Amino acid sequence: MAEFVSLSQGIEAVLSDGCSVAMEGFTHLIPHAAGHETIRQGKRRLTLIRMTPDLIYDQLIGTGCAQKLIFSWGGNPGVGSLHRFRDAVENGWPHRLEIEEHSHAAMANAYEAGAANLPFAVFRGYKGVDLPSVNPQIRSVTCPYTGEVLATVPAIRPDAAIIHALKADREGNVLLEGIVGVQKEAVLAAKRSLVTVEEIVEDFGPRNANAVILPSWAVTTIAHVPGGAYPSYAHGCYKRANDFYIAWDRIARERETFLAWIKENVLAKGPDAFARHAQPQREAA
Amino acid sequence: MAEFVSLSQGIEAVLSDGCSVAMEGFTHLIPHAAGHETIRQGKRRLTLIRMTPDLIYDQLIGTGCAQKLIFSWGGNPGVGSLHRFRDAVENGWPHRLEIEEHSHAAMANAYEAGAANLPFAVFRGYKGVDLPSVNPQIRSVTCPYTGEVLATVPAIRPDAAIIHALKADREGNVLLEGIVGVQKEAVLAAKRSLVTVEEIVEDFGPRNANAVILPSWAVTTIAHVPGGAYPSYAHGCYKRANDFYIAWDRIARERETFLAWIKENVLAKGPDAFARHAQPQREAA
Amino acid sequence: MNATPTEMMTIAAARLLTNQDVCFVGIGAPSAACNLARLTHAPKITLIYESGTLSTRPSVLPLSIGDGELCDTALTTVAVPEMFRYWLQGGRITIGFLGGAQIDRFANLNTTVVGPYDAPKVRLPGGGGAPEIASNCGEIFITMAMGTRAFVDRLPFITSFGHGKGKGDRAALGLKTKGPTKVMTDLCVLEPDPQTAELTVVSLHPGVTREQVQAACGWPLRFAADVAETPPATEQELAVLRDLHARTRQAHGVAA
Amino acid sequence: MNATPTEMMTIAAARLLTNQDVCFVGIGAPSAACNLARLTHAPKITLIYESGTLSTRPSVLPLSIGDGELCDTALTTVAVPEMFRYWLQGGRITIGFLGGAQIDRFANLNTTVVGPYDAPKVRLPGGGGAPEIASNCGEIFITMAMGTRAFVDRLPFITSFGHGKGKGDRAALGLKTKGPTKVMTDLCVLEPDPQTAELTVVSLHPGVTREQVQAACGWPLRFAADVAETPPATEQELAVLRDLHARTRQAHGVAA
Repeated sequence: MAEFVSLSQGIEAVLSDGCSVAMEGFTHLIPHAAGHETIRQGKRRLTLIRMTPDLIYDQLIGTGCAQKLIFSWGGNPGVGSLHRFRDAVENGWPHRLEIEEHSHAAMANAYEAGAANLPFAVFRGYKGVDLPSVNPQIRSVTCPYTGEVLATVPAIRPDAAIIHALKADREGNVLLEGIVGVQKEAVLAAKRSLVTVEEIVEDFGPRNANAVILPSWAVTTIAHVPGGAYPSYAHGCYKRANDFYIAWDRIARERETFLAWIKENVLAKGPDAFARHAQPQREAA
Repeated sequence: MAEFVSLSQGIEAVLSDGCSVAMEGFTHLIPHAAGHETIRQGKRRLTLIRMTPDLIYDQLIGTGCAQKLIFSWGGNPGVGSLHRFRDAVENGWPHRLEIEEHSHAAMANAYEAGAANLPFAVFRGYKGVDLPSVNPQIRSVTCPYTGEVLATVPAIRPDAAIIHALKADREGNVLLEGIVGVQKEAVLAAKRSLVTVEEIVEDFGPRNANAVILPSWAVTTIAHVPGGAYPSYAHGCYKRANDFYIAWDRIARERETFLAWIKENVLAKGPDAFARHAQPQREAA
Repeated sequence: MNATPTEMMTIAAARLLTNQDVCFVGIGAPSAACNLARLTHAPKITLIYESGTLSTRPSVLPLSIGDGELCDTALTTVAVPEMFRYWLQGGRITIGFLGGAQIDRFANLNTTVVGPYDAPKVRLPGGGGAPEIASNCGEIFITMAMGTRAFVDRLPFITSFGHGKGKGDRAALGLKTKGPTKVMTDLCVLEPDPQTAELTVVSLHPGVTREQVQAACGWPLRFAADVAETPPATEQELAVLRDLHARTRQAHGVAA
Repeated sequence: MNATPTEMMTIAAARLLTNQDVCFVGIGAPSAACNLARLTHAPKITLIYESGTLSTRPSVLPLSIGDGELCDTALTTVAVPEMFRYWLQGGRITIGFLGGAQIDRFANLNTTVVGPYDAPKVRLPGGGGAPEIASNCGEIFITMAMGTRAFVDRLPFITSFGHGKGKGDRAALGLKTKGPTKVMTDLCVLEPDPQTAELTVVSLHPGVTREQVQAACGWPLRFAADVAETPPATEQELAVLRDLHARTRQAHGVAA
């Protein structure tokens, strides 16, 4: 059964130096508060797994938490580059970053295979492109019926998965709704998991019979962190802070401004700093 | 875009002699009215695909529509044997029935692979059992990363899929809820599809963001057949007619009683006969 | 008030279950046993039916694996491919219940055919979920009424793998799960012998003799050094079980 | 009122879309083009974003592939593995939109690196959904602003496959989809030559000369025998597009 913990307890419980972690959330429900706590706890040599590294991994990479990145699209959506990711890959700052690069289809299939306890996934992909020549993990199998050669990717089986969700109930079941991405697969594929949630309710109440729910017995720890997805969003709670995504381009472009921002907004703060983002927002004029 | 048709037009549109068809519904939402119409139209040499052949295929087999059955569990749930299925396999009545037998896990994976447009599915199964020795379609692949040998099954890609659903909207989108089985996969895996529905509504209205919906452009034809799942059930509309499942054992045990029942209840009736089952039922005393 | 043999089988199975278990439940005795456990000593037990219902809490016993009651009382209901991929193959089920038409001394099961596969004397329903339940659940509990046509010396067909031809056969196939650890019958409880994996009588239900058990089994049965007597059904166990069956009859209009 | 070059690119793309199309939409010009089509001549066009939103009808343009607006106005939203397996690989998408940092004369695209992969001069975001969009959609429309750093003689890295080294290369890889059939730029529209698959200018936007187009391209451009003039933007097209952008700015507080 999932255990209710504080965010700092949750990160301590699921992460250790050198482990692999998937912090997932496809635009929606990105677990930013958990990323900040990881930085505060000074975790090192992490293998970071995520389809879209996004701001959350830009911060972890720039603060030196990461040894390796497994990913499929490393940009600031709608804005441009992830400057800390680029600085690590292009200049080795703050240290060399090993990368294992896939396509979205490959990563999505790899999470699905991980959740299904399979060692690999099969899909029709990578035809005619250069990625297989630089990533030896991209291999193939031959269909035993048709002879067609299909691409394979190793299943993603992280030591830990961290996601943000809308609600948990008192028993520790977790409800997702909206753009659900690969979060359920990430949790099921991982050895242990931390779910930060906007809200803890007595009972989910009347709902669609096929609602996306992770049962308590499939989750390790749950921490109540309202606003914990900011600047990503929580459907029905608060909107994506597009202005912050744009501002991040300036903040992260230079090492100094980045480090100053981390010092002020991550190291000097705690999970409670996220709560104000959970307040209903004014519509932009 | 899905076309709205009568049930008889729908069966004519998606089935032809010699084609393969998956009529799916896992206990819930079994398309019985469509099965009856198939018998009335006298379709022949069908390859019938279904995880649990159930009463619906017992009727099609007993009336001589089937050449081959692809299945994973051929019983009358909670009651016992499917006598028409047994009579065909054990005694070749009304003619020889070819069978291709899998496990549920294999069939579920095979539908999933069909929906995903893959030629085969990989799963961890059939360890130490005899089925692979009598079904040459059960093969294996070796994981290119771990060397583990895993079972494979050919994807199910039927000529037609037929399912029953709760609602369609005016645009021809189809809503499922409750025990959804492999119905969505069956429709997506098939070349053409017929969905019989309890109700046609203007709009589905407010709903869970992740409701199980087949978009109009993924469905071929839709027929309005209230009660069309009877003696199976439609969640929130009417309950499973357990007494009929029990009665079927007596009806189908002998060829004569079976044929008399078919004559009276299928050949002499039309789809409208199902409408009375859609009426709210008394709770059994 | 004495338990019938079938009630005793169900009660013996229910006693093995705990609040920590996640059970893959089949219709019939397994469903009765799991729900009896839930309504007595294991209120937090997690029940899963292969129709996709996760953490379900039916108030009456379902007649089929996909009754509406299971969905109505479930935490959520997933599609069947997901059930077999993420939940069963995913290794998240601690206990799977199985039964069958026939069992052999190493707890292999047949639910496929009697006679040759291509020209069967009796065509049984087939494996359904059983082959992968048998291999992917943490351990397997079997419930079956005894009789010489059911407990047979040699299976015509292995539908679900138990312990093969004896100790070590599961490991040789790469299986990491325990396989059948208990067989609850209407007469006794059997367990695989720790050395050989052969089914061995470990307890006799109240009033049952060794001779009765042997007479209902198609191979020479082994008995444990200390054969216990299964503790008789308590009043509470019987009352809750009979009440569950009564409610089920009332709801369905038929016996469960 | 004249269209800007970027507006002309978007409008030229929108005109190609019909009510029958099922489009896999990316952020930026593709999203603007698809929604412009939906708000003008193709109200029933089906739009899909890779975040899982099926048949979505946003009233403002999303800033990311997973904006709440897309989910709020979708028929339903599926998990990302399902999106890539059932819908994209499933072969249900008629048109995929792609862009990229660089394109070559056979419409192959690079969005991965400039310079060597292991020691890149510029590390670009990578492929994301593009490699399998390029192979699994019925056909591909590319929208890209021209320039000699974007339209290059030789790609350092092929992220998404277009026509390889020319006609027949797709078929040789077993691809049954058409690949890129149109490239809409800010200056002109190009199509693969039916014989060679080399990109060929088929129409110039109003006021644009052949010399301007050649100057913005890193290889010697081929022009079709009959180079048309792209019909100028109509007042309706421009009004709807600008209104869409204005609403988007108002909703997001920033430019889309």
